Amino acid sequence: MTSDSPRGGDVFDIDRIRQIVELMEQHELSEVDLQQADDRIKLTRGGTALPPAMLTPPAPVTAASSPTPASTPPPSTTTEGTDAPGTVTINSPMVGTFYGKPNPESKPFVEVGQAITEETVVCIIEAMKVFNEIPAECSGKILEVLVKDQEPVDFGKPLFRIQVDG
Amino acid sequence: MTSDSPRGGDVFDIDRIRQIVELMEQHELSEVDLQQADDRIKLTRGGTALPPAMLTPPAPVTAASSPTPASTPPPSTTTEGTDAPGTVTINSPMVGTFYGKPNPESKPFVEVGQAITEETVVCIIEAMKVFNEIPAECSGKILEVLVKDQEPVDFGKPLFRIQVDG
Amino acid sequence: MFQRVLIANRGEIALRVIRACRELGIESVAVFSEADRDSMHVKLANQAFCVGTARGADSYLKIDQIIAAAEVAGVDAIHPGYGFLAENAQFNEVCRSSGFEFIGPSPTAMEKLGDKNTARSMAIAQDVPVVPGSDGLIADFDRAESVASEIGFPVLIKATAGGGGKGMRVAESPEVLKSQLEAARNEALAAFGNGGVYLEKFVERPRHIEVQVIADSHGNVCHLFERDCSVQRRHQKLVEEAPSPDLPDDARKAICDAAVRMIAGADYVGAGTVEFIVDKDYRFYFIEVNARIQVEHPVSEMITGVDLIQEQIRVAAGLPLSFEQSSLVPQGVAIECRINAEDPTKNFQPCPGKITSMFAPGGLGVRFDSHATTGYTVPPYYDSMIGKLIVHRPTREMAIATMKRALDELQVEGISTSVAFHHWILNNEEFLSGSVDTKYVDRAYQGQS
Amino acid sequence: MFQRVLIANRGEIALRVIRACRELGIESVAVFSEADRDSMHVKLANQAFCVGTARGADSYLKIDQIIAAAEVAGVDAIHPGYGFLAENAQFNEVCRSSGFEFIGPSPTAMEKLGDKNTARSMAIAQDVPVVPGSDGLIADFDRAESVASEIGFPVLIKATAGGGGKGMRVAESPEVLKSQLEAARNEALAAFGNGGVYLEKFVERPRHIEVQVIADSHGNVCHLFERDCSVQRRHQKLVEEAPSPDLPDDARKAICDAAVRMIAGADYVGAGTVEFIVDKDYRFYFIEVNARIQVEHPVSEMITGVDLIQEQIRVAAGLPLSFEQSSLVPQGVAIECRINAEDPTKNFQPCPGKITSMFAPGGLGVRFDSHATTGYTVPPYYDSMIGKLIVHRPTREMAIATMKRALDELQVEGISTSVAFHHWILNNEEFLSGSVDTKYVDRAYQGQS
Repeated sequence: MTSDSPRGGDVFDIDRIRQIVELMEQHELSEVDLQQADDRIKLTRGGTALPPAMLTPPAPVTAASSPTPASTPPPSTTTEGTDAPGTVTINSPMVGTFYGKPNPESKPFVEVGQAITEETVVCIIEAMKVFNEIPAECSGKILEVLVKDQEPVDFGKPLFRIQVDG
Repeated sequence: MTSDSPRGGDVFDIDRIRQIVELMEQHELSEVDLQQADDRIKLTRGGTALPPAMLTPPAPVTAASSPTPASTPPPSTTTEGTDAPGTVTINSPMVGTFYGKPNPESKPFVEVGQAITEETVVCIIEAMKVFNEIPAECSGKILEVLVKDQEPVDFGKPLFRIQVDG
Repeated sequence: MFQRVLIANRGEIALRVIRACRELGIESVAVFSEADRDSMHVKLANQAFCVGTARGADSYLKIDQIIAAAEVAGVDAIHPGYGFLAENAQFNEVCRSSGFEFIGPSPTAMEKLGDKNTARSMAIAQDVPVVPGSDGLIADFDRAESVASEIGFPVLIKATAGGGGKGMRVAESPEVLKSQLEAARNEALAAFGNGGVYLEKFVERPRHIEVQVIADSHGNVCHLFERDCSVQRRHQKLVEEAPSPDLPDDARKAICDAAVRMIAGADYVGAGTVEFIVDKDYRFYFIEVNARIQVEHPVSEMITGVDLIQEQIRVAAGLPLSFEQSSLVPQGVAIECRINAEDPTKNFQPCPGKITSMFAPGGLGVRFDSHATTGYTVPPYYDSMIGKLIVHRPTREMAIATMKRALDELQVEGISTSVAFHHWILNNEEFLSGSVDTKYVDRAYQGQS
Repeated sequence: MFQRVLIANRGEIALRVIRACRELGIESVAVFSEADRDSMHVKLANQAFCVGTARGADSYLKIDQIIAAAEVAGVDAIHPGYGFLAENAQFNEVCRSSGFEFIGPSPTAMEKLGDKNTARSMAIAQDVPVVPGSDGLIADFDRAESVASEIGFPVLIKATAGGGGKGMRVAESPEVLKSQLEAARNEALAAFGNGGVYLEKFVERPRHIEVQVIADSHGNVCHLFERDCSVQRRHQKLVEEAPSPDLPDDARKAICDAAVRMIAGADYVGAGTVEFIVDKDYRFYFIEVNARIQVEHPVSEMITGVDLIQEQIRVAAGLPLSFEQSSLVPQGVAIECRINAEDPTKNFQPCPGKITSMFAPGGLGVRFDSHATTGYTVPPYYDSMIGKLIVHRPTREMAIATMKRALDELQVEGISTSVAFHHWILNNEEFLSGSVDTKYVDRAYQGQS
């Protein structure tokens, strides 16, 4: 689930470590653990880590079909630490099967590079025989599709990475 | 413990390790753990992460009656991290009962402020009906008596704090 | 037998069901809320699906999300555990209509037994003694007055949809009957959206004794003897034991047989508990049936050696029970202490938070069922139980000694637990003599350690 | 009864004794080396004394320091556990002469049974079958040759002071007798400072079956049935179970009775184990007596419900056993897997180090005796066992299923453990059929997972 992995290269790079440590200090982080394949950077400060409940969860961008509009955190919480500023993810508002296309023959709802508005339907998630159209709920550009067609997804699963406008 | 020791050659780069340690001290990191493929650097400050055997033990100053002369670490290991430089502790070489005086009526073997030589008997530890005279094994000045008369002591228990000569 | 089972629950009971599945060679599928992402039941299951945000209403109670997970995972059956959806007849129905076996009784049996008033009538029909009272709901005050004078004061006013003490009132005398009746009605209406209440004789100093029963679809109904759950605080069980420390053999036989009759007459398949109150003369009265597995089921497992969760799964799959009544010979004494993240010195106020260090007790006769471990954070969203400490020894005296040392051994740092209460009760004369009634703790315990 | 007991040991057995003391209301006093300062037995004891530096020879084997601690703490008795000083007759003697009860047999009994040759003569005197061989030491090669030809090849050459396979050699034929004899002598001399060896018939495909016995000072000698410890690697036990998976009732009765005769004839007070090898026709031969508690004692506790450590303490205090032979009825099947900090894929190479995260298994039928927990560092100075996983279920099939899932559940991160080996053996046909002999693992296991 953690998406903050080093951009490859030499994990022993002191400058990067210093930057991370300064980040930790100024942001009161108790631990940083970065890994990618065999690469790993883990830094710990002081004693206990924050309880998960207090960590920012991977939360859904509010969607019409969201089961929990009330408890949906603000969109900003879907910004990912290591991403360039202004990028968010659209997360699944439900458990189900992801469909990138309206039907097997037709082309995908959206493709990488495509501009989207809040109303743009980005995919369908099928659950209990119901096909739920998922609107983007934000406007910008598709940077990446994070799941494969017909892949099972659960609540909060990141589906698309978006470069938001402005 | 072998898993804690880096294998790759350049992982041993002292400069880098020193830099990391400086970062840790200056930023109060408790642990740094870096690995890449088989390479790994893991540094931990404080806590219990170091195996006890690798910690500086409260070890006995060699005494004639020491049960373990062979395994007795050098006196330097009795220097306590928190002490001013040049102070050491004389630790109990055995389990027993501490006596600060040769007998209830007489005055203590040594008192705070008193100068001692390596041969000075600083106390008696009674074990199995045997009264073992404990020599200072170092020369200097008594700064503090750390145990009460007739207090039970176990192996390695600090008995006196000493300001060593020179 | 099933290939794959989804567990619609969390915490220690999710772990308990995973254990049973593994031993039966069944794959387990967990569901979890975002607050439980790092929880042990998620780690130990073969698959796990996040079904919503932290609050139970947004995750573990989301029927559509759980069914969707069951479909995506392709399971054969769903185990509801206890609490959450375990006694929700609608969920039961949806599971079955979606093509998943529900590991529990039919929705009909669940509904009938779930309604106290219907259950009472069924008990009477099966010749199971019930507390004298209004056979049916109390329409108005006049009816209440006549019934009360007939069975005699004090009388207990109970909500027909009630549970956990809500909508329950005692009227000591005719003067307070009206006010208590209205109080009960309003409380019931608020809590259950159903203001129906009934009257019964108020049994003083009652002990809570329940019988573990399990039935298969081949007509076999067996009991696993009784549990004494009289150590309660505000109707919440804290310590349970089997067998009851004070029950003559003839009374034991009578109460167990009554429980079997009750279940046999309810067209029931699965595990269930028939609850009774017992007075000082060992007269017992039917209270209710819990149509699910219960928190305290391990004490019955310990004295019989039967794995109740495995049997639940077997009978749900249409297999017969793996044992016969005659083969069950209770061995020794088992006691369970519920370890809650609560501070007994502060009126059992819940204290969620991070467990900075934990050591689980071991040794002869000790069983510790817990999802908690060093580094686990007890979330504030769910019930506060972090584990169940169970002991099993040849005698009650030995069991108590083992429980005391296991409680000493259990180390939980970073949060408060109910251990201090358990030390108090295990050293309490009333408890040692086996004469604790269900109100005793409320009368005698004020946070002593 | 004793007021305070010192435990001259470490690790899980120190914890085990502390548990027994607590349940008996006895204060426990721990001793520890500098390497064990943060160990669980130090935390759980009422008092603890550091007795030296890390190496066993500098701490747990320091008789003078341990006695000094006993004096300072003012204990009544000393429990030696197993290993370290447990079978050291001199320590036993010093304890008693210093005024402390030694929890174990008398120095004389210990010494006599500790010498294999003397023990063999005692067995013959008690009509306990022994492996045919030289009744006494082998003076020279000629004597060896005549004995060998008399009992027939292959013959086993064993050191009289031996143990753990040291100074043990098999001579398949007359040609290799001389060379093997010398090899055994030299190895024995180096290992025990005693080159005395004897000959016996080499039993092929032997199974290791031992009988748990305990005797009080009132003339009562009881057995707690047998344990099968045939799953060994290089003479080190890895898995033990009770009862034996393949032993007819008449053979079981005969072997248990023989063990009782052996102990009854040795003027013995305390717990002990009489070890036998058993051939394919269930003929059994006496091997040796372990005059102490053993690592694998829990499997006997599980099937009998008897707390062996508490009984050890009782009889050492002069009390009679708390049970009679006739009251012991074995229940179900118990299996123990030794969890060692070893890498079975790397020839069981020990791997001490820090346990970064650990989850102890729980649930029905599971007992986990361990001093390890998250954050514990396994020191390199002592044996590598970090815990014992024990299961107890009504049948062997159930016990194996429970053990498998408990092994899956046990999570130890930061170091390697022997769990992979246990998965292999629990799925092994020979093991499942109960026909594993003491050489099987050495023949069949090459680090499979």
